Amino acid sequence: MPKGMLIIDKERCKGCGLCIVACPHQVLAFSGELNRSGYNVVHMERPEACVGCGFCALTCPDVAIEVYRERVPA
Amino acid sequence: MPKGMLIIDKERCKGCGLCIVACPHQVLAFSGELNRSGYNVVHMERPEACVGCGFCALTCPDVAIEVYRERVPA
Amino acid sequence: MPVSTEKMVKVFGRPASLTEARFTYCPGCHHGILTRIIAQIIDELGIVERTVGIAPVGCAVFAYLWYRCDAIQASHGRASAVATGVKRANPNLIVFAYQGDGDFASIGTAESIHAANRGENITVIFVNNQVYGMTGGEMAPTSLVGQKTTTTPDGRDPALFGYPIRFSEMIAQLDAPVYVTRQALYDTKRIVDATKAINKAFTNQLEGKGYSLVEVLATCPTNWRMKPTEANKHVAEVVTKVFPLGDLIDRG
Amino acid sequence: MPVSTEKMVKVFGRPASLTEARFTYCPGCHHGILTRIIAQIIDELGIVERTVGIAPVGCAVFAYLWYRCDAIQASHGRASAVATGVKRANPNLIVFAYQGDGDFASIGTAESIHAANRGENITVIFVNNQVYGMTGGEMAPTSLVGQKTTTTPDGRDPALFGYPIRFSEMIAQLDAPVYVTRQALYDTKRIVDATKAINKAFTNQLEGKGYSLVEVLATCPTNWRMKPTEANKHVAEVVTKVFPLGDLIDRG
Amino acid sequence: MECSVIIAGFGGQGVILAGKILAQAGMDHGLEVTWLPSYGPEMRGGTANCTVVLSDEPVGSPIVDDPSALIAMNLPSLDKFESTVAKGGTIVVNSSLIDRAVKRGDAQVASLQLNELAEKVGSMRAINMVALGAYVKATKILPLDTVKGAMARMLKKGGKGEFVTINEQALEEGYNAV
Amino acid sequence: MECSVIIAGFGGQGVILAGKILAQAGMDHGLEVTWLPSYGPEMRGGTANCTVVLSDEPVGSPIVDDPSALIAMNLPSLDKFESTVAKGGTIVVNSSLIDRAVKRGDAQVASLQLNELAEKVGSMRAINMVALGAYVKATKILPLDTVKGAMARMLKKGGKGEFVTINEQALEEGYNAV
Amino acid sequence: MGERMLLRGNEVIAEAAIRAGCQCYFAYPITPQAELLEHMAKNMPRLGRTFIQAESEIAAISMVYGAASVGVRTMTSSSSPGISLKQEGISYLAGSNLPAVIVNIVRGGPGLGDIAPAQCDYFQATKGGGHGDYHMIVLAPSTVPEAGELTMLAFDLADQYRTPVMILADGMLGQMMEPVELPEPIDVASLPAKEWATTGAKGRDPNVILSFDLDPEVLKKMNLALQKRYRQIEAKEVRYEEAATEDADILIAAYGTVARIAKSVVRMASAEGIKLGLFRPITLWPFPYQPLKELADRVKTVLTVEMSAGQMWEDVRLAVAERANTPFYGEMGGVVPTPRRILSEVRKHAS
Amino acid sequence: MGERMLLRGNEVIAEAAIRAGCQCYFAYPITPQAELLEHMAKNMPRLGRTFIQAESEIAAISMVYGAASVGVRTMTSSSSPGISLKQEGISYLAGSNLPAVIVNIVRGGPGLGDIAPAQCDYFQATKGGGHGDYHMIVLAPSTVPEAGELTMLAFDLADQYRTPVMILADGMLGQMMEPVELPEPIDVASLPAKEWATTGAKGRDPNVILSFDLDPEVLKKMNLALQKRYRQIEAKEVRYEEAATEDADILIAAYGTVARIAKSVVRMASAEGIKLGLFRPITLWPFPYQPLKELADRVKTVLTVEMSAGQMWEDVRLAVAERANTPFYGEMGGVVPTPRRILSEVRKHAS
Ligand SMILES: Cc1ncc(C[n+]2csc(CCOP(=O)(O)OP(=O)(O)O)c2C)c(N)n1
Ligand SMILES: Cc1ncc(C[n+]2csc(CCOP(=O)(O)OP(=O)(O)O)c2C)c(N)n1
Ligand code: SF4
Ligand code: SF4
Ligand code: SF4
Ligand code: SF4
Ligand code: SF4
Ligand code: SF4
Ligand SMILES: [Mg+2]
Ligand SMILES: [Mg+2]
Repeated sequence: MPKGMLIIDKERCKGCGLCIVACPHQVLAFSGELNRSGYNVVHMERPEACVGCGFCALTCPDVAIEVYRERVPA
Repeated sequence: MPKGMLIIDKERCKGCGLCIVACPHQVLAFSGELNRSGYNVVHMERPEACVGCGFCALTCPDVAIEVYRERVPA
Repeated sequence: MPVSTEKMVKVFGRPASLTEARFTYCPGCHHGILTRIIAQIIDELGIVERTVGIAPVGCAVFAYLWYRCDAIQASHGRASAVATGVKRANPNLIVFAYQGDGDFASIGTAESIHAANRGENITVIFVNNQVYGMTGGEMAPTSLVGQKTTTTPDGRDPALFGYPIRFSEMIAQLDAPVYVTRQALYDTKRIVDATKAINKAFTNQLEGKGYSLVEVLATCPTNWRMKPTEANKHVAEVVTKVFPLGDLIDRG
Repeated sequence: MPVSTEKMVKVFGRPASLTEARFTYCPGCHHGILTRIIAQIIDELGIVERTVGIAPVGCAVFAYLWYRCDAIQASHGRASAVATGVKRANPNLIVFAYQGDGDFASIGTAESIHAANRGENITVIFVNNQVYGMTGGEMAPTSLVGQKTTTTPDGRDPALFGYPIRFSEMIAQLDAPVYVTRQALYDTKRIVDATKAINKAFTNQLEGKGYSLVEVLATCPTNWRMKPTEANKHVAEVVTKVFPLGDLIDRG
Repeated sequence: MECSVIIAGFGGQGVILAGKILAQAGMDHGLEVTWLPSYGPEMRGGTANCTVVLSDEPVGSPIVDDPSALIAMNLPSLDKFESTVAKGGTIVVNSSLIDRAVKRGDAQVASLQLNELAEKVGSMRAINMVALGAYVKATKILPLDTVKGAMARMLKKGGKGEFVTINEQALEEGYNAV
Repeated sequence: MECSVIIAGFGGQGVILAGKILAQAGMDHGLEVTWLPSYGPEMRGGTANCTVVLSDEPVGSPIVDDPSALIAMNLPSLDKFESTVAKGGTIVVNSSLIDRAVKRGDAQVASLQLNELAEKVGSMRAINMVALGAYVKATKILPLDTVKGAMARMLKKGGKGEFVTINEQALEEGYNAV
Repeated sequence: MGERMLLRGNEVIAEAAIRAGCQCYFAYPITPQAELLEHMAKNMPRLGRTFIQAESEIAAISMVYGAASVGVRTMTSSSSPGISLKQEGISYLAGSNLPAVIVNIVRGGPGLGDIAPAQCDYFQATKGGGHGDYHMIVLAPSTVPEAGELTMLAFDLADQYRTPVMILADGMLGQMMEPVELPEPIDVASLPAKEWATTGAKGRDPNVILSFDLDPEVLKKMNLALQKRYRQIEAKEVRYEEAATEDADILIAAYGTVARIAKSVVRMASAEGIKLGLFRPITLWPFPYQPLKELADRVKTVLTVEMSAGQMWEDVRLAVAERANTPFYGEMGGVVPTPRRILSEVRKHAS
Repeated sequence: MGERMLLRGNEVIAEAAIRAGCQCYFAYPITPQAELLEHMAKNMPRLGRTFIQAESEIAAISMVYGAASVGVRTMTSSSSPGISLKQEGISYLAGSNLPAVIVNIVRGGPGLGDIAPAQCDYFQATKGGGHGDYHMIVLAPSTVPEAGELTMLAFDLADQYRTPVMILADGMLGQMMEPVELPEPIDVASLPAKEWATTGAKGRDPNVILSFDLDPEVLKKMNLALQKRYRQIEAKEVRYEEAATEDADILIAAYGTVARIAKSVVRMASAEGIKLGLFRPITLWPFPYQPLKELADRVKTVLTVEMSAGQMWEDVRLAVAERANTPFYGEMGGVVPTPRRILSEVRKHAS
């Protein structure tokens, strides 16, 4: 199981690509899928590499990304 | 004969007294005479002491003073 | 995909102070990042119920739509004066003005400087994207020498139009401001730094310290005619040369 | 008494560029000294036939009456913008704007800063008397801390009204200006220095060098409620502590 | 005779330019024309549109209650304008992005895969010319050559002469697809 | 009954205050009053003046075509206002500064050396009260005591209580000089 | 009612504002209203209220916009050129439904003009000097006591209708003194709460103050709501005064300072046997069209007298609609028409 | 006449200004007139003329004041809120007798409003949004070609009467394209010299540009001179268009964009047998009162149609003076009345 996981709100994503560059683990890429506004939205191309660091979400201008991380045993 | 001499335009003088203070040789003083605007105008109290340095005129906010100086032989 | 987050903890989500409204900004525009940061700090400080945001005229004109706090839309350039009116009328409110470079540093020059000079206890966010975004890409007072805009089609010629104005440096000449800083958003580190700076700017106000100004170097991919990623690079490599990052005053 | 000057030479007379009109200033007001200095420099440079003076709103509103050059009376605070219009329309003209501290540094803040930032090839004389003379003695942005004015009857309280603004220091932050200096008129030496500074500010323009600003610390005996001589002393001993004299920029 | 068309789509689909070219072509053809765009920041990201009126007498209103045609490049555009089209009018629909049918029964509909046709020509940016070609064919409002000429002149004037050929192909592609 | 007076002089001669005191006294006396000053920078250095109207019915115009009295503290004031005074009106002239006679034959003239009288009281600044005293005597418009009372109250309110006595003397000096 | 005091118009307006509960006052100096600032500078801080000498008239009106948004009573004042600078701000106040009081102590214009009394800003005040379809309630006092009364009324009307209200006076009214009895200060705590104000979104949805919507249909609705309110104001708030109108042949239509001068003229005319009446609008907007129209049916002539080139005259003619002659006499540049001068105009029309 | 080109209203106004010899243009960006700045930014420097993007609308109008003082042809442009900010400057231009051209591409108001076309700045333009007794000549083009013609005319009228002249258009006219043939550029050298301009006091007494005199009697004289000029303009420069008025029962009174839309309505109405005419003021100030009054004698109804709450309507009613019915139909907030909507209003009054 990957350490991190994202929920990307497709309708918020504007396909700017900033998250793709911000991700230190090359997790993200354009999906080729257009949303209702006509934007090419991103998806997790390599979900297994995600560490849940949240860089992508910090960078996203449209607050389209929620980040989840492995529960660390208390 | 004094080295310097002034022509003071009484109707321009507003009796501010700045020239009196500016004069390094205590030449000037209030005359006690009021002009048409009601100002107490200055005059040369000690004309003999004037060196024609022009400090008074430089200082006069109402350009009321003309300064003349001894002709220096060419 | 939600299934797979079942056993995970949410480490980053939409700040509670943000409404559900979608931003009207162009793809990749830094206005969005900044909006999120401000909301997050309103969350962190727990002040959403006493905050009043002043929306400018500019691409951020819709700012009143994004936050769950009260908001006022100010006339162009006068956000700092409006903020003054609000804060003086009710000092318990936390007031922030959000202003573009045209708004803050051109038409609003007098209001910006004199609010700072009075040391109004407010927080001003000054978004320097070196262009008039809203109106379609005209020169801003901060536009770089040589920058092509719709009103400088051959590039900004300093002989005709002067130099990019370093407004924060001018404000830093004043006695009253407690905090004046310049930040950027072109990578994660700058985003984290900017977040801290904005937190401080709000905290100063909460503590009654006085006027704080956070200038933020931002992109306008649309009017710069760059891809968002190129625009980020441009800020990092070119813009920061003219507008160096860092604190100019910190009397906190 | 003319008799006694018969054999003498006139070493100081009314500058030719001054009209015969009497100044409307109060007794001892520095506006008068400054007006004479400017006329003298117009004489010295021989430019009266190509000079256009911009009169402000303020005690110097009548400036159009004093000089034998063309003149324009500008709306309050906008003299630098009007000067810009004149100079751009006809660059052969020598244009100077004469502005009070309320005019230049309060309502005119934006126009003052942006004319400087564009590096307009004009000469600006900025008369800092720390008060609104014309309107009866209200606080100016330059009023000193504690100074009593009609709008600060208990003295300027920086917590409410901020600090005296050092506007020339702000202008000096800009890249375009060639000459920014602060002068005074409280004694003969300062008058001579100020005269040189103003000469330079006009000469810069004649040589096409760009924007020059001469700030002049002046008195307002009437509204300061001081005798003219006391007012001079106040400038020398108190005002210059807040507004230090000297050149801030000289890129000439 | 007065014809009017609303061309509407996403910001990037070139609807504004398509309208300009149509207006220019109308003018070249000796008609009176007006061209009216949606404008301002609302265009940003969202939908853009323009209205072109062609007439053989001076154009009264440049906005029209009931356009004689609609080119809908995306779904929001069809949703917004479908009902306004005059009875018997023409609707060009980009079925690549619009997955519903036109509801009205009283209009002449040309449903085309504009995205695919543009890709076929080799440039998604030429999608507007595909649409314009289809419209011209469907309405017979102007000779295609006049439109081609107007397009070529406008692109050249804007320093984009190198795209003339591909846009000609796009116009033809659309024209032939109807 | 409506009486009006213009009080005019140099900026420093206290004409504005004299008018205020007169208006206050009129009010204390139960009359309707208006007081209207010249204002703004024109006062600076130049001449200042104010107009006071006292009436037993509501005052219509606070500016008057033909004042029933004039107090001229200097020459420019006499020059400016002499001709406006109503027939049979009163003119108080400060002959210390005015070396010409009043030209009109149809007015009651009180020509006094106001400067000297003020000096006699011991304060040039009280010259306005000397003038006011003379005016009150010449016109009998109000009892002198009412004016004194108004003066005392106004000075005290302005924090200048220490000058009440000297100003009372000045009022009397003027009153008695007519 | 308090003590009868001799006060300047400017002071009375300032003091009345304070007694009406004005919490925040922002202004920039200008003659002939300097005493208004002075009074506020002296008294507001002592009451724990806000006085700011703003950096400009634009800053002042913008501060008013902020303070009004928060729901407090707020005011600014200026004179002609300064009021011109506030036009954008006034339009914003109107568009955002904000209550505020704006005082214009009018001086001679146009441009820098002079500082003498004038009425040449009537159009600006009543028709909307700013952009867009808006109105302000415009109150025109004629005496110093009335300046106080109308100032207090202005705050009430502003709150009631959520609209900017202007006091339109002139340099003479601002500078002159008359005896006044000022009413007791109101109890600010008793004023109705403003649910719409931006006082912090605690326990409610956020409040937003704005005059903006990019969708013309929405902006139209906002405008229709404004217009509806204007119709209510027109129906309920028209104020005017009549004097000696019962059997008048001639009517003077005048407001403010000129109207008070005209009252002397009515008396003078009556002494000459001329049946002269006076119609004095107190609200310049809404203008008393209907009452004037009715009067116009009964007189031969409505002579408008103004210190302007004939601005209210247009409204008079609109009301009269050729029912009577509508001559005009005006002074300009700060010249005040004297009673005698007005009388001689009246005589021209007394047949 | 040059080539027939397809151009936007904004571009045509800019280009016409250039061809009219505009030497200096100063403006601040605002939608919907951005293309005007763009055209000037691109073309003025290449012609060796002055383009400055000013720091604000106030700076821009002040620069215009400076350039006009020097005697060159000069222009600024903006849209509603920006024009409000220029009111003090416009009043100064008028008071100082300076020729200048000001373009207002009106948008929905009040306040920030929106950017859609509107006519809600009519009062501001025609009655004087600034302080003081002044007027501007206000020209209202109805089509893109006319926008060009009237812009060129504006410069001539400004110089002839030494007055600011406003082009009052709206967002639709600014944004739309129509075919235009622009006239050839004028020969700037052929324009009459301006003896009064501040070009340097060489061989003459100093020239002074001002709107100021502290003496009311002098300021009155300055005002009387202005008013005299206004009477001349009213006598000579009234411009309007009539369409199908000969045997009309109903008249639409409309200007600008609405008037061109109304032309379609005239045709539509005629098809229905309604005798509808159109009266289109081209000069909004001076307003064509007299011709409209004469027409009003011949029709039953004058229906004013505006994109406002009824601003020109006041002038229409002033002209008509109850000679005919004067109903009103207006849209607000940037909504443009469509031909069909206007027609349905017309039908209400066609008996
Ligand atoms: C008084 C006024 N002038 C001009 C405008 C037009 N306008 C809207 S936004 C804007 C400038 C926007 O630039 P900036 O402040 O830099 O904000 P950005 O859009 O770049 O974020 C202008 C000039 C206006 N609305 N009001
Ligand atoms: C728009 C406008 N606002 C205000 C005024 C009133 N006013 C005249 S002069 C002045 C300020 C004068 O102060 P300053 O510029 O310092 O000049 P000073 O008289 O001290 O030389 C003001 C506020 C005005 N004429 N126009
Ligand atoms: S959380 Fe970190 S690792 Fe995961 S996608 Fe985002 S940036 Fe990449
Ligand atoms: S940063 Fe946000 S908007 Fe941009 S591509 Fe990634 S998810 Fe989409
Ligand atoms: S010239 Fe010099 S010495 Fe003579 S009076 Fe003047 S200051 Fe004194
Ligand atoms: S400085 Fe000038 S004005 Fe002052 S007292 Fe001397 S001569 Fe008179
Ligand atoms: S125009 Fe520029 S600043 Fe405005 S939203 Fe788009 S990218 Fe952002
Ligand atoms: S008021 Fe002050 S600044 Fe003005 S003239 Fe008098 S002394 Fe000089
Ligand atoms: Mg910007
Ligand atoms: Mg000053």
